[in-house]
Amino acid sequence: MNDMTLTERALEATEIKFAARDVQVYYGTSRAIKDVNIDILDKTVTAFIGPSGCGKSTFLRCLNRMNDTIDVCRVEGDILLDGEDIYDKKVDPVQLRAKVGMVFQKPNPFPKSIYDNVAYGPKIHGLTRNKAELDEVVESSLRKAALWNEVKDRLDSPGTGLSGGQQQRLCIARAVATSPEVLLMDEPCSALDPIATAQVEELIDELRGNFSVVIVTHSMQQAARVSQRTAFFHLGNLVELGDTTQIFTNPKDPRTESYITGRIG
Amino acid sequence: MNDMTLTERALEATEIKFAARDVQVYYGTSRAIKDVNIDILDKTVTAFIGPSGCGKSTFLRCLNRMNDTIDVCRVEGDILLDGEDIYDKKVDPVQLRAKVGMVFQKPNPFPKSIYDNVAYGPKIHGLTRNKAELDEVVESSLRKAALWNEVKDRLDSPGTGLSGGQQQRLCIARAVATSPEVLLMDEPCSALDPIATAQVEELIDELRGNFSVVIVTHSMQQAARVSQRTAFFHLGNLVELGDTTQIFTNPKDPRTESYITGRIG
Amino acid sequence: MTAESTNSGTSLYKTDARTKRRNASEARFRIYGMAAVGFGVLALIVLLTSVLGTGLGAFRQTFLTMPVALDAATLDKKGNRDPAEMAKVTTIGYQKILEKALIAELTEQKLIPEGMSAKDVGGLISKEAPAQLRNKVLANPELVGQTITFRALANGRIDGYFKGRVTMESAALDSNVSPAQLELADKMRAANLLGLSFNWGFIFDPDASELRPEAAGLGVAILGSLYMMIIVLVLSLPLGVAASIYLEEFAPTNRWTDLIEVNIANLAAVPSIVFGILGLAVFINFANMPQSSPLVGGLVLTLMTLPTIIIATRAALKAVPPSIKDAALGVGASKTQTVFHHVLPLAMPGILTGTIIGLAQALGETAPLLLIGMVAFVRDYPGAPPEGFLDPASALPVQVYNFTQRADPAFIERASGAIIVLLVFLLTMNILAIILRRRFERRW
Amino acid sequence: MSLGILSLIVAALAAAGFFLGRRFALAKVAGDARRLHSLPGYYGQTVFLFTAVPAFLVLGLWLLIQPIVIENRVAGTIAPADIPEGSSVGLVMSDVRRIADGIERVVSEGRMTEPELAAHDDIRGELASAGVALGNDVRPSVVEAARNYRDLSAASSLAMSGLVLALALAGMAFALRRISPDFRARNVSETFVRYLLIAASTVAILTTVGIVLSLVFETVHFFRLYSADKFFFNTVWNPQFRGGSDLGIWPLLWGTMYVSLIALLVSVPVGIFAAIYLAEYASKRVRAVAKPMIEILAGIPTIVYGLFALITVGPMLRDFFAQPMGIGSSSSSVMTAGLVMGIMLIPFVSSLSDDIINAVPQSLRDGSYGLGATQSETVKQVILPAALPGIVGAILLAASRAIGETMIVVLGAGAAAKMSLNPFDAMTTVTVKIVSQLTGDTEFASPETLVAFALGLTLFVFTLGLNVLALYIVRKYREQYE
Amino acid sequence: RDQIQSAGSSTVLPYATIVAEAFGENFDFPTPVVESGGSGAGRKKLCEGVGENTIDIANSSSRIKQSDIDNCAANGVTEIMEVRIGYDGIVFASDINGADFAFTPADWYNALAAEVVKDGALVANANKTWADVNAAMPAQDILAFIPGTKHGTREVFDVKVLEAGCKATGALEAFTAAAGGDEKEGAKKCLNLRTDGVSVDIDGDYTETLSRIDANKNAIGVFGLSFYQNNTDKLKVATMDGIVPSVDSIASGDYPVSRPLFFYVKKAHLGVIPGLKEYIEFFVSDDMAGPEGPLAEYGLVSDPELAATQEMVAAETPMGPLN
Ligand SMILES: Nc1ncnc2c1ncn2[C@@H]1O[C@H](COP(=O)(O)OP(=O)(O)OP(=O)(O)O)[C@@H](O)[C@H]1O
Ligand SMILES: Nc1ncnc2c1ncn2[C@@H]1O[C@H](COP(=O)(O)OP(=O)(O)OP(=O)(O)O)[C@@H](O)[C@H]1O
Ligand SMILES: [Mg+2]
Ligand SMILES: [Mg+2]
Repeated sequence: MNDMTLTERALEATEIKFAARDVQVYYGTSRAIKDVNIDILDKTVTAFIGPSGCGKSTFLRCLNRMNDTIDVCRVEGDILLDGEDIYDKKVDPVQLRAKVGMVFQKPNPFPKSIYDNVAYGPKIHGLTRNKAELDEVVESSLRKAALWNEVKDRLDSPGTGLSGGQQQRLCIARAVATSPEVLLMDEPCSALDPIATAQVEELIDELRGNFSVVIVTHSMQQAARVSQRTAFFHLGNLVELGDTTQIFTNPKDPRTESYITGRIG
Repeated sequence: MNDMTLTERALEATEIKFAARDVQVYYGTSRAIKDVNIDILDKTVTAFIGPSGCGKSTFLRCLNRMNDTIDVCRVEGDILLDGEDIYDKKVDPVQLRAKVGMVFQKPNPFPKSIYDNVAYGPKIHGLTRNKAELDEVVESSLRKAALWNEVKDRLDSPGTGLSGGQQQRLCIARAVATSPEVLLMDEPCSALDPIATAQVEELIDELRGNFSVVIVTHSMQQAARVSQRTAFFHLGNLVELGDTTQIFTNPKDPRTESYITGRIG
Repeated sequence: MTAESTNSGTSLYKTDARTKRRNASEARFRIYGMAAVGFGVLALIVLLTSVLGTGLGAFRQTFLTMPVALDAATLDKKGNRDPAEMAKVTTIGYQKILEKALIAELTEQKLIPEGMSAKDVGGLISKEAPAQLRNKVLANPELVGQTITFRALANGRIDGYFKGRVTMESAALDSNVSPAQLELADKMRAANLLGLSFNWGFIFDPDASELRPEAAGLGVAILGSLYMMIIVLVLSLPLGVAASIYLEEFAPTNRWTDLIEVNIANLAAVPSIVFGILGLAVFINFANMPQSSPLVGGLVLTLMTLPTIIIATRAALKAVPPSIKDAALGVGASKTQTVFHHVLPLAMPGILTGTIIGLAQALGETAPLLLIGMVAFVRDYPGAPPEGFLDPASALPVQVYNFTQRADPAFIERASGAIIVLLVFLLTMNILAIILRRRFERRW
Repeated sequence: MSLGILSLIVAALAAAGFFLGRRFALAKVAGDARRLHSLPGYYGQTVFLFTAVPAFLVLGLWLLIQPIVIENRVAGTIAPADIPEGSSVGLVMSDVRRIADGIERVVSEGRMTEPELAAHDDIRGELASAGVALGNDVRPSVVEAARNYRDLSAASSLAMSGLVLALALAGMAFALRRISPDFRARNVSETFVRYLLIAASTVAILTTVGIVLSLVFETVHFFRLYSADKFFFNTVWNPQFRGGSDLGIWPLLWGTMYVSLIALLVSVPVGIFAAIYLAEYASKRVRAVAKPMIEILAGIPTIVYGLFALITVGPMLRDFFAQPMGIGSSSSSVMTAGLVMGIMLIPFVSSLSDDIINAVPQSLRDGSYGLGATQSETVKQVILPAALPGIVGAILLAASRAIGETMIVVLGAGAAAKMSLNPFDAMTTVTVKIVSQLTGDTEFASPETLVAFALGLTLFVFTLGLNVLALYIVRKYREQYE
Repeated sequence: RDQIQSAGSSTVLPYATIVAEAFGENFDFPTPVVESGGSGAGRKKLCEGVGENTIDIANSSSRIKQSDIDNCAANGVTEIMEVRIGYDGIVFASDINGADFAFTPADWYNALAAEVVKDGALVANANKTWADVNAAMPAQDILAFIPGTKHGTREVFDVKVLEAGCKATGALEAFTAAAGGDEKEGAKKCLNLRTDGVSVDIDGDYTETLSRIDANKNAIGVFGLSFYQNNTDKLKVATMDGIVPSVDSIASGDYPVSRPLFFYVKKAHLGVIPGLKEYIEFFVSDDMAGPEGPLAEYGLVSDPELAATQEMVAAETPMGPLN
């Protein structure tokens, strides 16, 4: 029903990056995402909030078709990136994912050196012309992810030998290094201390200048700090989507309100 | 030098659970933990805080000898549990780990059903006499970890098919199910929404009645909420250890202060 | 959602040059993979068709059917039907009876061509037939004096004629068969005296000498291989897995374990015949076990298979992610429990693969058996286990090897037939493993 | 008591011990297993192990030592005068053993008692009728020794039965006594299991020792007949019937390496690509069919491959490659054998690698796809490096098989020992020559036959060197990843 | 153990199996087990000692050697019976559709030897076709599949063909002269074959040679007479010195290339292993090894002195020292 209004808004706003229409996601027979309609704007940070297991990650993974890798997972409905259906036959998921980068919920560094972990994306996309440029990209990405100081002396040691938070930042650096147009971040700061968190939030803010960022977070404060728009998911439904200030100060849906005030889980 | 004073204190306080003396941990040649002396009290929640990569997980893993599994890792110094050196030749690490349970930083469910994940510990420790008791333990553990409602209909589906936060709670349930004397929790709420977090914190509080809990967290608020004592680590050193209120209101060390106020990372 | 809204970057629908290149290389890579699988499957198909093409014939055989008068005067001179007395008449005597019976039958049907000697006519019957008849009569002395309908194997060349191996032209050159005999066979076939039918004997009968390829079967070899595989499976799988578990999960990394590791890798490279030398020295000469027995064969093959299973198992154990082990250790499982409850099930596919490949190799191996006396002509079936493990027996690959060495061209088909049986044996052996492996296969 | 019955009794005792142990443990805590240190099953397990293992161990040791001890004692009773000209105590002893064995049979068949038999004047004939072969006629002193031997054996095996049973019972009692709620049954039985695992891993060492011992004796013999210098440094292999052969190992080693190299050049790329395809690309159904199919390749007897090489591949290579290019006219060549052997080795590489690739955690793939990598890039740069140790193992296994293969080389590459670079030349390998020299018609004690042992030992040392090298390289390379 | 065990030469194997099979059928004893594995290995096994887990009979395509006898004696096997069962003819044959050949040993020597006499001097062999060797023969490329040095057949080929040819062409003389009159050294030189792929050693058996001829139609192979007789539709046999090989021409001694076949019995096992005596008597009986028997039918050249052998077997006479 509110499908109509959302579509209209999409037509008005030229800077819509992602538009999802009636998206359903099934794991086998169970439906994890129900009828989700959402517009994600360009040059904006959108936060997904909601209780654990409500489908945030699932929906996020739809946006760059990472769900393709799960056998039992099935996506219905349309998801448009810049007006183009990303589930179209013609679309190459590889190109899509180059545009839409992702940081996963569980840090998953490659069993390679720290340097190679970060250099991996630029190398496969041919973003640099020579070793010096590559070094530069690696350094700047690690700096952006607030990891450079900790690892600059051991770029050759394996990425799997880092602490949990360091691994998470490594994954952020890895995603940033490919300079995607959209960055999907699934709880990027969950294992980070406040200072590192602040640095990553700074990075997100910086990225917003050119790109669109979608961030899943469990911290209302963080959502309030970094995002311009917030989407609240509950039991697979997109309950409410709106300006962050509005959502946090004046939620329309009673469920949103009770979640924000800490009453439902 | 302050070794003396600490030892004296240990003699006074009867309720010391863990006592660490001059603990050094090396990964190969690099030293990750330097000269740590710490007492962890029984029936208390101790929080470890500190910037990412400072050695919190490393030290935590020393407490139940999970470091034994890392080839390059070497531990020096003494760690006493109830006055007995856990690194003694005579100590069976298995028994130690049954007493000292652990929740890891990255959720690592077994590739088995949810039920089997939780039932595994009670089964190998022979904690239940029959299937009914086991069912009960599984249910109560899942309830304690605030996961029961979400998974009660699919106890037979694989634990690896859960969402990030659900996996984390599953691991908490798994650890709780063996009723350890000490529970080490490495960022147990990092992937949890506020409500689930509150539930886990409640659980921690409940456990404190009988057991000792050590929790690593990046959230000052959480540390303040759940813990009675807080230890601050920095670059492998234990900078300060004290009552939580004291640490947060009146830190002695300037480094602690700057961390808490958000100045160093 | 208009199409012109593509302000940033390129359209997803159009692949850019670099992606095209990458996709092309992706496609190439995929094609290489497909080609590799295709190559393997193709090779298999080629080999199988050639084996099946030549080997299926062995399962059908030409038989003669005729009435045979069992003349009491020749078979039981004393007339007391005492088998011990009757045993004095050798197969040569029975051969004459069969020859006579055939000629009588053919004369009656007016089929014998002009000028064909009795010996030539008798040449149509396999040399195995007299022995069969003799056994039949000795088993049931009351038959003497009666006329029975007897089904006899036809001579291998005659059989070859109906399978296309022998032609009129080749028979003209062949010293063992004449075109006249083939013409006679044709007539007999028309008269329904002779025809092809399924040959159970090939599967159940023992081997036969070079003079009667048509009678050669695989019974003893199948039993021998079965016995050996039981021993190999029972010993090598637990031993191999146990050794791998120790080396991969428990052993400290030091010189001693390095030594064991190199040793195992090196054992895999030891030519199989050297294992035969070892078996001869250790099991037969030192431990005084009997020659040609499936027990010794099984032990030798076990030693030969172990490295394969160990190498595969270790690789599989190594691939189990450490986080799973951590999880188990963290709830207070002992190392042993961790291994047996979590690591081993996850490593199962690799272990089963190693077992499949190791057993396949053991099943098809001849060289080590050469030295322990199993490459032999054995006609008596080994007994039932466990004593049967000590009786002489042959093995399927040995039978293949022997058949390929024999002069009579009829053995070529039998060699391929034996290979078919061996492959069926292998498949039945593997099916359980393959099903199990599919159950254990999963990603985490 | 026969060995079988004795073992059965011990096994039964052990099984009973298991249940008793369990029951005991549970009884100690009034059925509340939670008060036990370990699970009740572990208590049963310790009793089982304490009952069975020492008993069987002693049984085995006794069986090994008994003959030696008895032999020595009996041999001591044989007067030097009783040993015939040109014979030895050992030979007389083997007669003693056979006679003792024969007496046993005759007596057990109930035909005669032992004293009757000893007094019999045709002992040899009597024993022969019982199926015991004797080389010479029997002298009374030997019969006496045999009777002595028999008595000792009987006494000894009685003692053994008693000891073994007593040990089993004692072990059981000991283990049962130790059971208490605090008894660390799990640790005890796990330590036990650990020792069993160690024992299993020493089988490999024992096999190696066995191989070396069974080769070294004849090898020494060979080097007495043929100079080691010529064996190791001569480059001609040309055995002759009447001596004067050239037996240089180099052409054979060269052939071995050449054929194996070609085989690996075929099987490794094909195998790895097949593994990648099966693990990463193929649908479940294709995989379920194709993998077992390719595995059949490992089970086809090598003689089939040999004939395939001889009849199909060899002439084809000759007619389409070698002859048109003018580099050879032989239908058997290293190329032929290598190609066909490569086909045989495909499953060794593909199936094992496939399992390993499949075991690489999905999160790593996700990480790579998430960065916009194509599947092939993911495979090449993330999965293969992660799976490398296992894949190297598979390749080593394939290489090992290539070195050890006989039939394909005989039929595909020929029997000519040659050192040539031309892959279309006929050559041969060490293994082939081991088999052919060992099974040939030359007399056994000649260098032409004994060279097989020297070849075997040299190849053993050679591959050992290669394996050490491989281990070293793998270690060095792997350090980057773990 | 209740069955007879024998091992050894693969040339004797088919004959042994034929006898074993008939023996099993007509006697109340189990069928003997016949292993292959080579004459050398068979004799070695025979000499491993006396007793149940050693074999009773060694089949051999050549006479036992002194070293074997010594080995036997050292292991307590003092009495061995030597039984000659007949002769094995060795024939030269080519593809059935190929040209006809009539050889002499000299032709073979000139075709395969490393050095041949040309115009009175020793030169490296440069003959390409059979016509180069002997103008009477077709101009077909020389390609010969001869038994590998592991085969007993090779020894016969060496002695009866190559050495004879060496002598006939005068090469032996030249070699001996070159070796300073050492005849033995010269004779050894006769056996050096060319290594340019013209002469191919076959380590497998005759079936392999046959398959190779199938793949190389212009090749000539060396076969046993019995093998040839079973494959007369595929092979064309060549004459040697003008004689066509056959059972008769070999028995009469006209055809030069043949050798005796033996088996050796461990006398200590006689009367001990059930049926052993019966088996060896049956083996050499006229019914089996006689000129009309199945062995001859299969291609064994019956021994003209079979009667003496039968007597020897009946009397259980052990062999004397080698002469
Ligand atoms: N397996 C390992 N090998 C080598 N170095 C390691 C390993 N694990 C951790 N380290 C290093 O030891 C230091 C302490 O790591 P640890 O995991 O204890 O940090 P932490 O305090 O838990 O950080 P976080 O909050 O990010 O989880 C870090 O510098 C890390 O890089
Ligand atoms: N691979 C899978 N197979 C089956 N069900 C799955 C799978 N992954 C997720 N689910 C289920 O789908 C639902 C949504 O999961 P999702 O991971 O999207 O949650 P989430 O919102 O990201 O939660 P969290 O905050 O805990 O990460 C959950 O109920 C979960 O159990
Ligand atoms: Mg999630
Ligand atoms: Mg940590």
